[in-house]
Amino acid sequence: MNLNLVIIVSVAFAIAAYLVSKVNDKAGAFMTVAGSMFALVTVFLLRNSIGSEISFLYFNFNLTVTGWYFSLVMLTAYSMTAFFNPFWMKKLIYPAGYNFLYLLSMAGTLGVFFAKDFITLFVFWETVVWSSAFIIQMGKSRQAAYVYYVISAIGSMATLFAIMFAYGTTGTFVINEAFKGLAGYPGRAIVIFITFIAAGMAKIGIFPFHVWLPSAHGSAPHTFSPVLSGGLVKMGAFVALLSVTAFPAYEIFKDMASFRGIPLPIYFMMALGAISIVAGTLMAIKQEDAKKLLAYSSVANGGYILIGLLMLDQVGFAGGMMHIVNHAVASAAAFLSIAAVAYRTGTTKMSEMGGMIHRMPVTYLVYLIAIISMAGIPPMGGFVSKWLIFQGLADKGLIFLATTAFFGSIGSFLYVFRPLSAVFLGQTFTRDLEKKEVGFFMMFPMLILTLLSLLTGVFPNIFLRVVVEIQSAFGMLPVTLAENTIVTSNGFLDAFRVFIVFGFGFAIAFVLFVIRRKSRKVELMDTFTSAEFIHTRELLHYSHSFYAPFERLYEKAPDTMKLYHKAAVKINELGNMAESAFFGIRPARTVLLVMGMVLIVIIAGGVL
Amino acid sequence: MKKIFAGLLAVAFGIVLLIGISLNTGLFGYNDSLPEDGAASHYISKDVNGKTDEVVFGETTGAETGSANMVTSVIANYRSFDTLGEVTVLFLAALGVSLLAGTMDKGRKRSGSGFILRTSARILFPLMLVTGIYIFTHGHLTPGGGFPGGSMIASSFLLLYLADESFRANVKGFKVAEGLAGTLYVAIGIVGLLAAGYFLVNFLPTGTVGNLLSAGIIPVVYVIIGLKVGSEITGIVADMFNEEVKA
Amino acid sequence: MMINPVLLIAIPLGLAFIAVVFKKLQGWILAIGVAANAFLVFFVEKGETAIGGFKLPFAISLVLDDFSFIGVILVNVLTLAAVAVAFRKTEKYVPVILAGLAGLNGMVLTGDMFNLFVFMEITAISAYILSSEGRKPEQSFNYLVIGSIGSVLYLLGLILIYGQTGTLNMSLMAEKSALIGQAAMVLPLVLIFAGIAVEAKLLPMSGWVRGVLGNSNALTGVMFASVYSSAALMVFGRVFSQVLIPGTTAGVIIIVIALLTFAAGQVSAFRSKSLRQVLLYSSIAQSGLAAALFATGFVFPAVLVIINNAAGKMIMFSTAGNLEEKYGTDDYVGLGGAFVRNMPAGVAFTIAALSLTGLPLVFGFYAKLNVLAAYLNQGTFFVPAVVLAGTIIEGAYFIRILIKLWAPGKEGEWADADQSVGEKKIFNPAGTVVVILVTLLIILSGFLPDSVGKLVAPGGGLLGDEGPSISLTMEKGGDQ
Amino acid sequence: MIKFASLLLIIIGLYGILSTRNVIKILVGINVMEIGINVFIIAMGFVNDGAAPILSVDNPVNVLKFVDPVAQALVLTSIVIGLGITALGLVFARKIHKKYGTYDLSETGGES
Repeated sequence: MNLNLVIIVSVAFAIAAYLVSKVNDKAGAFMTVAGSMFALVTVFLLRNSIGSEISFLYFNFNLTVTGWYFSLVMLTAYSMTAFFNPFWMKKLIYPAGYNFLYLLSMAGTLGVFFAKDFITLFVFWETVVWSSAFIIQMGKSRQAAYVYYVISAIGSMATLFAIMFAYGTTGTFVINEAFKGLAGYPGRAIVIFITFIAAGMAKIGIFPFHVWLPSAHGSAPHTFSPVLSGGLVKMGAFVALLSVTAFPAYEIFKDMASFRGIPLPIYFMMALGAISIVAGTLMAIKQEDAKKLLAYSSVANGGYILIGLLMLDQVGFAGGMMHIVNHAVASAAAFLSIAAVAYRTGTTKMSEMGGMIHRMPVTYLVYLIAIISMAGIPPMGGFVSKWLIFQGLADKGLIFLATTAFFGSIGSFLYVFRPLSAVFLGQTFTRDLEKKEVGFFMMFPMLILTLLSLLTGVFPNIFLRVVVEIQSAFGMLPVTLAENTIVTSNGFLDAFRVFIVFGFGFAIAFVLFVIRRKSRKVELMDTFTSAEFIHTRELLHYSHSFYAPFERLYEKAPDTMKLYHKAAVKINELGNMAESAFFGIRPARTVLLVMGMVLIVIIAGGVL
Repeated sequence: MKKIFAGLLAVAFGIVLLIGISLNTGLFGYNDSLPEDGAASHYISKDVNGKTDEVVFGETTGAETGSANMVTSVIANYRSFDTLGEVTVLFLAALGVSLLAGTMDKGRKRSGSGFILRTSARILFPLMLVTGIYIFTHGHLTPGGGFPGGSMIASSFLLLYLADESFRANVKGFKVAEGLAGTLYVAIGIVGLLAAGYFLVNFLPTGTVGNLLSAGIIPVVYVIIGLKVGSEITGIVADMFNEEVKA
Repeated sequence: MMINPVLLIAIPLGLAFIAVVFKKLQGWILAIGVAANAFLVFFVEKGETAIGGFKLPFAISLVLDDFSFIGVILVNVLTLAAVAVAFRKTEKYVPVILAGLAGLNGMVLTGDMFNLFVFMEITAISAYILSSEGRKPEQSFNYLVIGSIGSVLYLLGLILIYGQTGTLNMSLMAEKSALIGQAAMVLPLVLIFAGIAVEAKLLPMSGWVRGVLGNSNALTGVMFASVYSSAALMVFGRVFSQVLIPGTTAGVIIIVIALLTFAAGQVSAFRSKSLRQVLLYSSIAQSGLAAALFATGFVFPAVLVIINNAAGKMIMFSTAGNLEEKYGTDDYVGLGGAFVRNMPAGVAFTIAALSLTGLPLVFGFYAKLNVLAAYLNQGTFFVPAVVLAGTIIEGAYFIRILIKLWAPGKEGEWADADQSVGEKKIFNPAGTVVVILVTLLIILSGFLPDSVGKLVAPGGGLLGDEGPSISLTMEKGGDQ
Repeated sequence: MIKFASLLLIIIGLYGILSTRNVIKILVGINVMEIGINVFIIAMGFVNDGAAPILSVDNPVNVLKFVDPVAQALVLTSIVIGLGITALGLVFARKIHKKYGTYDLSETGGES
């Protein structure tokens, strides 16, 4: 099976899913499971043919280990999430369209990761953008799809500009060659670098492009949010990766002013990543909606990935690559568990739920492990990757970035536990007392993702070996791996040993919990109210405005969305002006005014 | 204020035109002669298709276009395609008038006119008609042609409209005449295409320059144009008067 | 068998005259005429054909080269499409449409500057009459006034050049006017620009567009936005890249005006709330882009932009016109979910919007790439930046409409089919077929861009331009 | 001199179009402008001491001192086109009058 066939069959699956869904939408949704599992398995098997090239129509593909790595991450998110699709068909306005676009966007991501030239990359990239925009609109917010598309368009048009500009300069689209000749044009190189990375930044949700994530992730159909956060965001990471590898940014900018060995343009991007970490963390803390909260956590995690990748060194880069897997798995699992809860309760607002641990223990466990990974606590994968990134930052002495990274890490403790406590712990709402755990078909993908989280945490070397290959392919010094340990200049990490220690700790805690269980079950709203009638019960939910005192510290922080809004208003005003000036009620006068002015200019210019 | 602004704009535009034209051809004075190899010279000496002997009125036969009136030869032969387009413009305008006027209600009542006016109009009417026909049949010899002739026919009808409130032209008949004349014009072109391989080619013998029966298809075309223009303008006039309100 | 190109003009013209006589048969005459033209256009003979049997360059001629071939195909096929989509609306206008078709073919084909004027007037008058369908006589009148000013200016410019060159034939005029000094050519050039700009919807003369296209229906919308403007832009291309090649000063001014048209169109579309208004401003913007390309000398990308715009606007304006007729509004906020039960129309509209925005997998992407590559190969990067910024705005307003029409429902709730405005069918069966065919063409050509490039410019280039600025099918290792 | 006068006509026509919103007056303005252009074309085609380009008994041969017949043909075409446009404009004027009861465009209410 070659790559062309994988893509073509995926598209065929998409069309088949569409047609089947027209008859029976649930059956069509199962087609998406089949299609994405097919792609996952076949791409996994492509491991042996890495290095081969193949063309189709005007698309050229190149099977690199990087692409393989990324697409497996992506397909994991897609295929695992697909298991949820059959249960959400009734909620969707276009079940058939959803299934079609789901698989189409999946096929698109494959094209992105294996693209050999920029045209292929861009074509598939945009296909993913518009197909996912049409999926998002089926969810809870139309505005979200709009914002998503516009931000993506800003990024991708900038990238297109960079691609075409490089083409105009060097005359080729081939990814590995197009940027090579730019060293002679430092001025152009900076413009191209910044515009090229824009699409990646928009997709990862790096400040100032992060505004689309909360609304899109938060409002997309519950079955698509995991894909968006776990998968599509990683496409941005891929472009960011290209910007330092295919665009040999370090080589091209090596003569420029630099900060601790990092050329300023790259440092600037990393600083943006750091800002996203801070902004994402702070905003996540504020959220009342579990999905929005997770969306902002994606912003912060995107920052880690960007910083890690842009370091392009032995350790930090490996951390970034590793974090891609970890965040994809953990974030998909977290979103899926929230989706599972929403499947039963019909809401994602934290203050409307509680005590779901009694009703949905497995889902609880899935979420718990996912957030442990996201917060970077051992023994889950997130710890390993963040550890590597910190090592890299510390090695280079990048104080500012390291500080923000630590800040984000600590901040993530603050927010990831909020949904945990609000949704799963505490007392169960009366109306939710009869709710059951989701069926096995939905539980299965969540468990797989949980196991993957554990796997990345306990045996990270399985994944890091691929990263080593990637690093060698780009000519970097690969991260040093021993049998079970990761060795860096500051020390080493034996993840398995960490797991044993933490496992032991968990075990003790669990034993204590079981032995000394002293709790009384009460109604959630069983509060003393002085006989006052409670109008809005949610306000009394203990998770409501949980961090209010802390939030007050930064409530005046500027809202980036307002900037975009202002820009839109400005364009609108410009439109009003243009319309009344050029297309207004006195056309004859406009004609003459413009013509007269032009003629005067010309003739004055011609005579003088 | 508005008017001053308009005036300033117009004057500014005029000044610009003035400068532009003076840069171009100059505002004063005329050419001393037509450009030697320009289209006009060739049209005048009738040697577009190759050098020929000098054309002499009343003697030359079989010139490439046999019209003594060079403007006519340009209109109805060299640039006959333009004229076809021009006729189409008029046709469309007439059509537009009848389409749009047809949807309006009856026009105002016209005031009656006196006996003298009516009678003299009736006397003038055939005279004008005949003059019009004369003008377009002699278009290749004398100043005039299909358009002036047609307009004259139309103005004869206009006269009747103005003078006699009970007069009604048969608009339908004009429509048919107009359509047929147009079709004939195109048909002549296509016949030329089939006969000689060129659209609107002058496929009839051109005769002696200066004779009434000369210049090949030019008189034919001019008759057609005359009829067409006459019926079209009359149609426009009739529609404007709104005598025939669509049922 | 190859036929004489003049038949493309003569047949509809003759039928237009006949249609006046045989009123009862008008429907048939229109169908036959339009279909015959759309069929015959593929068999016309290439080359320069003289009219009247006189020698060139003194006879009026019709020039059918690769460039005008695209023009006549666009004109005739799209007219057929427009008539098929809105056949019911044509009954009053049969001779007008036929004569207009003849005029459009003449405009695109003619090789004579004055003949061009005549055909432009035929087209314009048919357009004035068609615009009266909008039931806003003051808007039609505005159109007429601007059109007449334009034609007067054109004539003035033309006669100035005639006075200097002594010829009206395009190729001879091109030769001779190249010898005239730039300063003397500036005024005629700008005047002629103004004349052509009316139908091409370029800036100083585009004041009529809002009033006329904003009140268009499925027939007139398609005719104005896709057929007429394509023909006018092709003429623009012919005149300004072959006959009167603008010198530096005039060239820059024309490019600036064209880009201003592009920008003004895009921002005005962004602010508009009515579907047809968005579309008409988008048409203005596309015209501006095509004109800028022509004026810079990039004929091939400009032609791609024209084709893309014509196909896309055909679908979109027929949809918009029908929506307005069925639901009585074309404020797109009030049309939420109109596509829910109109899958084919919705998909066609979506594909057209994607193509106009220049997104991949459809034809528009190839056009956009060529536009960008043409400028960037030349080393200009200001224009591509403007174009891409425009594309972002364009994408924004189109996606806003698409989302509105596809996904009804309150903010904060899942999209819900029950919230849609209604279930009325947008197209009649014939219209659906036509629209689907055009959509399929857009998609197909998106997959085979280089073959399309070869179809558009078989000889590699058009009017002395280099042809495709970019090749997407790269053989091994790049396309140097 | 005639050229100058024709330019003056064009300017007057323009002024007419710009200064008023009365439909009929605008049409008159357009007509004046067209006449200006036509006169200009004729002036462009004029040759010093030129004769009317018609062969006749008095003037039997071509002496290359005829004025330009092409310009005259063009003017004829242009006049006819102007006539068509004026006719159409007048009908629009009547429709405007019927719809709004006025010939003044500024009283026809909103745009679009």
